Amino acid sequence: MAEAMMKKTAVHGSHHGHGGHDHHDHHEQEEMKTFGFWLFLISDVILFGVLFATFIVLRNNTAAGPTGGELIEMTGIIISTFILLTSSFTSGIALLEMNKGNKKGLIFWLAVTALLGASFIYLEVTEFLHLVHEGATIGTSAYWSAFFTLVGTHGLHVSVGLVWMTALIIQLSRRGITTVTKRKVNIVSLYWHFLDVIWIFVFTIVYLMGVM
Amino acid sequence: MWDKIKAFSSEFFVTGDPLILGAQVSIALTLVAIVFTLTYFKKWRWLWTEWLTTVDHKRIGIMYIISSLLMLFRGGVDALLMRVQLAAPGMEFLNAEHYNQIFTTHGVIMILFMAMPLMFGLFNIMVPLQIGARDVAFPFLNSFSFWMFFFGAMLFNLSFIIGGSPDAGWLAYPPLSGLSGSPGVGQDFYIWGIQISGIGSLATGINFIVTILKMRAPGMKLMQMPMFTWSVLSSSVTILFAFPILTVTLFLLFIDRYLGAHFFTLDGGGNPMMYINLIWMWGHPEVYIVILPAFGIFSEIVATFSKKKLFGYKSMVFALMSISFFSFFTWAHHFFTMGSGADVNAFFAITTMLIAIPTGVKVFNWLFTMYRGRLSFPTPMLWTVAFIPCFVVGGMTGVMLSVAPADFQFHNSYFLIAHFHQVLIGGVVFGYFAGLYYWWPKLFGFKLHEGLGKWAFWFWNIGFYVCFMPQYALGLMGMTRRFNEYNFDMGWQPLNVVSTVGAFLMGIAFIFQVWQIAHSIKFLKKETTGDNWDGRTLEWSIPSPAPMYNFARLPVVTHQDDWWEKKQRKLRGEPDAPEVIAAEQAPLEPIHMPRKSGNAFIMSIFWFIAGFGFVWDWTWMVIPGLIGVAVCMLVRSFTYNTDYYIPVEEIERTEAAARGAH
Amino acid sequence: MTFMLAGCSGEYIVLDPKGPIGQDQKDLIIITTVLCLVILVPVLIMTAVIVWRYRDRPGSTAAYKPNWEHNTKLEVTWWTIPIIVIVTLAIITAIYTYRLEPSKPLASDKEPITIQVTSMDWKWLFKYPEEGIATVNYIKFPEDVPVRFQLTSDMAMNSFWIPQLGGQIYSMSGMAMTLYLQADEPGSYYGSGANFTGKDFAQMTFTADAVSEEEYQAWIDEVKATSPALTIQDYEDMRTPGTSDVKSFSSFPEGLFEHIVTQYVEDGAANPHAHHGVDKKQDEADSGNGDND
Amino acid sequence: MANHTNHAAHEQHDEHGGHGSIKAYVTGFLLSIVLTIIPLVAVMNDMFSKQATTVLILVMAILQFGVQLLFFMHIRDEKKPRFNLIALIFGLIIMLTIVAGSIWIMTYNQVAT
Ligand code: HEA
Ligand code: HEA
Ligand SMILES: [Cu+2]
Repeated sequence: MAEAMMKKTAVHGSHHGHGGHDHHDHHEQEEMKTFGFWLFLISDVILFGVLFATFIVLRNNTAAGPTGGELIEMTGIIISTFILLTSSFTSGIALLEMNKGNKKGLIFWLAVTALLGASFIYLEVTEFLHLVHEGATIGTSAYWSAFFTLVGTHGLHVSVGLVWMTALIIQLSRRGITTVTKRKVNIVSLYWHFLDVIWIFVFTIVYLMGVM
Repeated sequence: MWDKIKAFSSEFFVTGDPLILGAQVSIALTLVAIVFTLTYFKKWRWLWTEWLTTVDHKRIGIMYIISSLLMLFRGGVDALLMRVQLAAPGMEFLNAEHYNQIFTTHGVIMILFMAMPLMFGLFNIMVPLQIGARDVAFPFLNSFSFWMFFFGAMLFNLSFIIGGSPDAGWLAYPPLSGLSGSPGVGQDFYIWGIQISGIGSLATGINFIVTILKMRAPGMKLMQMPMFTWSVLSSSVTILFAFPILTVTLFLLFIDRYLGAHFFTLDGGGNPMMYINLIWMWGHPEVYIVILPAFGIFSEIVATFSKKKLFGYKSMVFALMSISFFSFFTWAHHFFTMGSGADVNAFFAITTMLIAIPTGVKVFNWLFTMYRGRLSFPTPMLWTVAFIPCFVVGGMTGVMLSVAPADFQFHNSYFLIAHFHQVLIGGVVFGYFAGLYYWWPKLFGFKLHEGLGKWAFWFWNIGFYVCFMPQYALGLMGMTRRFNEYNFDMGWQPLNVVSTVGAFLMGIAFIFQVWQIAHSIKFLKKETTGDNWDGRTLEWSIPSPAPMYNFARLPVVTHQDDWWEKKQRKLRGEPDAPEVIAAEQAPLEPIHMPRKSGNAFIMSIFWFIAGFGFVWDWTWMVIPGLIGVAVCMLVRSFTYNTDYYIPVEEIERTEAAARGAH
Repeated sequence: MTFMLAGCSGEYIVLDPKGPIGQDQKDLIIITTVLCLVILVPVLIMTAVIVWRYRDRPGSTAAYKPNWEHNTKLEVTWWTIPIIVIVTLAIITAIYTYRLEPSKPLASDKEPITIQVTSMDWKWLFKYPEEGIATVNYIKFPEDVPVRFQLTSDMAMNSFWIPQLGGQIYSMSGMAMTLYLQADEPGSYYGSGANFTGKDFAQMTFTADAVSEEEYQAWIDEVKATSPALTIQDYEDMRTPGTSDVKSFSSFPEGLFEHIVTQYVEDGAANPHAHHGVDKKQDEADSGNGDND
Repeated sequence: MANHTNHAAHEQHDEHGGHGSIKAYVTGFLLSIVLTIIPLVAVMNDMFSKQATTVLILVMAILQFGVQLLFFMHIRDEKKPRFNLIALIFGLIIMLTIVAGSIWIMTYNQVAT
C-alpha cells in the first residue's frame, strides 16, 4: 500500500519520484501478509490445543471398546513421521533455491515436498482404513472420536497444503519468482513446518503415549 | 407425492403459530418490496458495484452497522416477548417451546449478531482513520469477514421461519443440544450460523492486529495511538486467541450430531462437561472482546468533551492489555457449581476478581480526565457519563458472583441475568451508542438530531434501571433464569411486571433512535468542518465524510492526540515540526488502492449453501457449496491484479470538492 | 436497590437462610457486598461531584487544566486501593471456598441421612437408601440433622437448589456429586431445578420439608405402609419426558441410583446398548467413579 | 516503544531476502531425526518407567518444536519489534492454559466408565 512506502520516505524527509516506490510498496505489503499469516498460524495453535485438550481428557473413555494401544500399528506411523520430517526439510531446501533465484530448483523441491506430503496422506488414509476395518470408527467411543478428529484435522491441514502447493507451483511456472510469489512460497513453507510441529505432538501424545 | 411434499414442508417451514406466520408473511413481503424497488429504480448494478463488491473499510463498516441495528431490533423484539410472558406467566402468551427458542435466539443474536458486528463496524470505520491509513491491512479479507458474518447471521435467522429455532440456551449445553436432546434442525442452524460468522470474526481480528501494528502513519508510535485503537488491538488479540476455541467446540458438537461421534454424548464415553469447559474458554473472553472497544470509545469521548488530555494514558493501555490477558484465566467461574472442588474454585474465583483491578483503574482514569476539565454534554458524552455508574454497579455484582461459594446462591438466578445485562447494556450497548453518535458525522457527513437523541438517551437509561434493578431482587427471591412460568406463591410477579415496564421503556427509546435517524436524514444538516466536536485525533483532520482514500497525503504524527496538538500549536502560533510540514507540502502522488472484488461475497454465499446443506443433511447441497468455496479461494489465489492507482487529478478534484464545501 | 428491597412483597429467601450452609453463604454475601460498597459508594459520589462541578458553564470557577494527564500519587492510589480490597476478598473467598466445599460433611453429632437425587425430564426422583423409600418432587427430612445429597442426572444436566438451605450443585449424568445441607428449624422450603433442561424445566420445582425426628419417622412409616413400590418399569416410564405430580414409593429396586449413574456405560463386547440391566456395574459406582467426596 | 518498522533493517532485508543456509537446514534436519528416534526407542523398548518415559518423550517433543522454530521457521531472524515472537509466546501460554486447565478441571468431572 502506498502509505506504507510514504511512511518511510516521510520519516526520513526525502521524496523521490514514485518509480522506485512500487517495489518497496509491494515489499511492505507482502511482509504484512506474512505477518498476518503468522497470526493465523497462532490461531491454529490454539485450535490444535483445544483438540489436544479434548483428546487428553477423553483418552480413557473407550466405552469398553478397543483402545488405541490395541489397534495402532506403529510401523506405518513411524514411516509417516519420517516422511513428514523430511518434507519439512525439503520445503526448506526449496526456499534456499528460491533465494538463489533458481526457479527450476524451487519448483522441483516444492514438488518433492508435495509428493512426500501426498505419501503421508496416503499412509494416513491407509491407517484409518485399517482402524475402521478393526472396528474403530469415529462413533465407536469418545476416545476414537477424539482420535479421528485430532489426527484427521491434521491430515486435513496437510491436504489443504497439498492443493495450495500445487496451485503455487503452477503460479511459479507462469510468473517466475516475484515479490508476490516469493511471499507465497515463504508462507507455504512456514505452514508446512508448522504442520510438522503439530505432527510431532500428535506423534508423541496420541501414538507414543497411546502404545506406552 | 403430495403427501410427501406436505410432510416435508411441514417439517421445513415453521407452521402453526400466528405470530410466526405473520413474521413469515411480512418477511416475504419485505423481500418482494426490496426486489421491486431495486428493479424499478434500476439499482441492481449500483448495489453490486458500490456495496456488494466494495472493499472500502468505511462502506463495510456501514454495512456492519446497518445489519447490527436490524439485529438489535430482532433481539429486542425477542426480549419484549419474553418480558410480556414473564409479566403474566399464567396467560401462556408464549408456550414453553417458544419461550425457550426466544431466549436462546435473543442471547445469540444480541451477543454474536448485534454486539460483535456493531463493534466490527466501529473498528472498520475508525481504526484506519485514527492511525492515518488508507484502508485496513487486508481489504479483501475484510469484505470476506463481513459477508461471512452476514450470511452466518442470515442462516441463523432463517431458523425462525424454516425448520425451527434452536432452543437449548445461547451456549447450547449438551446433551440438551446434542442429537438426543435436540433432534430437530434448529441446533444445526445454531452451529452453522455461528460457525460461519465466527470464521469472519477471526479474520477480522487478524486483520486489525496487522493494521494497527503495521500501518500506522509515519511517526506514530505505539504509545501515541488513540485509546480506541489500543482497545481495538486488545480486543483483536483476544479474538485471535478465543475464536479458534469456539470454532473447535462447535465443530465437535457438530460431529457429535452429524457423524455420531461421542465427545459430549451421554453414551459412548462422551462427557458433556467438557463442552461446558470448552465453550466458556471462549465465552468468557468473548464478553471482554465486546467490552474492551467500548472502553476505548469512552476514553476518546471523555477526553474530547472534557477538553482535556486523557488521564493516565499508560495505565489505560496497561489495563486494556492485562484485561485481555487475564480474561483467559477465569473461565471456570461460569461453572463453580460443577463440583470441581475447592482448589479449582478458589483459583478461578481469585483470577476473576483480579480483573476488577485494571477495570477499576480505567474507571478512575476516566473520572480524573473529567476532573479539572470543561465538560459539555452532547449525546455521546451523555452516554459516557451514564455508563460509569451503571457499569460500576454491574461490575461490582460481577465481583459478588466471582466469590465462588456465594455464587452457589446466585448462579443461574436473575441476579446473574441482572449482572450481565448491566455490563452488556450499561457497558457495551451504551459504549457503542456513544461511539455511533460521536462518529456519525464523520461517517455520513451530517449530524444527528440532538433533541431526539436525548429523549432516546433518557428512555434507555430509565428503562434500563426499571427493567434490571428488580431482577437483582428477583434473584435473591430465588427466581431462576429460563423459567417461562412461575408459581404465584413466590411473590415474584410484581417485580416482574416492573421489569417488563422497563423493557418497554427501552423499546420506546429504540423507536426514538429510529425516528432520530429518519428525521436527521430528512432535514439533512450537512457537517462541513470535518471536525465538529473539536476533536483530538487524526480522524477529525480530514473532511466528513472521509474521501475513499481517507488521507490525500499521509500525515506525519509527532504527538499523542496529534490533531489537537496541531490545533493548539496553530493557536499559539508555533510552527509544526519540519517533517510534518514537508509531508503536508509534498506534491500529491497517485494513491495505491485495493480493487473491488465480488469474490468474497460469492464465497460467502457458497459457505451459506454448504451450511444450509449441513443443517438439513443434504449432501447434494453440501458438496457444491464446499466446492464453490474452494474454487473461489483458488480463483483469488490466481488473481494478481488486485489493486490500482487513483490518479493525482482525481484526488485533486475530490479534495477541492470536500474543502470547497466550507 | 434498597428501595426495591423495602417496597415489594416477595420473600428474599436467599437472604433468609434456615441452615448452616445458607447462613454462611448469606454472611459471605453480606461481607462481599460491604466490601464492594466501600468502593462503589465513593465512586458514585465522585462521579456525581466531578460531573457537576466541572460542567462547562459561563463563569465557572472550577479549575481547568487541559494538559494535566498524569499524577503518580493518584495513580498509585487507585491501583493500591482496589488491590487491597481484592486481596481481602480473595482471602475471604478462599477460606469460605474450602469451608463450604459442598462435598464436605457438616460438623454435627448426628449421623447424616442420605438422599439420592436424580434429575429427570422434568421431575425430581428422590431415594432414601437407608430407609428404602423413594419420592418424586418432594422430600422430607429431620431438622438439625445433616443431609447428604447424592446428585446425578438421568439426562441433561440440572442443578439442585434449595435456596434457604444453601447453594446449588449441578446434577450430572454419569457422575454422582455430593452436597451436604442441613435445616436448623422445621419448615417447608422451596426447591428448584436451576439449570435449564428443556421444555418443562420450569415445572421442576419441589418442596423440601424439614420436620422433627418423630414426624420424619412417622412419615417414613406411613410411606412404607401406604405407598406402592417403585418398580423398574415405573422408573422407565418416568424417563419419558413429562412433568409429574408429587409421588411416594414404599421401596425401590436396589442399586437403582448406581444404575442411573452408570446407565450409559457400555459393557463392551456383547451388546453395546444393553444398559438397562439394573444389577451390573454397581460396585464400580459404589467405589465412586466420578464421585468426588 | 519504537516505531513499527526500522528503516535500516528494511533496506538490508531486501538483499538477503530469505533466511537460513543449507548448513542450518541440514543441522535442523539431523537434530529432528535424532529427537524423533530417542523417544521412539525409549517407548518401543519399554526402557524406563511409565512416568519417566512420559517426561522424556514430552521433553523431546518440545525440543523438536524448538528445532523447527529456530532452524526452519527462523524465529531468530525477526527484526525488532518482535511481534511474531510476542504473539507466539502469548499463543503458547494460552494454549498451555487450555490444555492444563482442561485436564485439571475435568479430573473432577470424569464420567463413569
Ligand atoms: C460485557 C460483558 C461482561 C463484563 C464486562 C463482565 C464483567 C465481569 N463479570 Fe460477568 N458475565 C457476563 C458478561 C460480562 N461480565 C455474562 C454475559 C455472563 C453470563 C453468561 C451466562 O451465563 O449466560 C456473566 C457471568 C458472570 C459470572 C458467572 C456467574 C454464574 O454463572 O453464576 C461471574 C462470576 O464470577 C462474572 C463475574 C464478572 C466479573 C468479576 C467481571 C469484572 O470484569 C467486572 C469488573 C468491574 C468492576 C469491578 C467495576 C469497576 C471497578 C472499580 C470501581 C474498582 C474497584 C472494585 C473493586 C475492588 C471490587 N460474570
Ligand atoms: C448484548 C447483549 C444483550 C442485550 C442488549 C440484551 C437486551 C435485553 N435483554 Fe437480554 N439476554 C442476553 C443478552 C442481551 N440482552 C443474553 C446473552 C441472555 C441469556 C440468554 C440465555 O439464557 O440463553 C439474555 C437473557 C435475557 C433474559 C432472561 C431470559 C430468561 O432467562 O428466561 C431477559 C429477561 O428479562 C432479557 C431481557 C432483555 C431486555 C428487556 C433487553 C432490552 O435491552 C431490549 C431493549 C429492547 C429493544 C431494543 C426493543 C426494540 C424493539 C422495538 C422498538 C419494537 C417495538 C415493538 C413493540 C413495542 C411490540 N434478556
Ligand atoms: Cu465470565
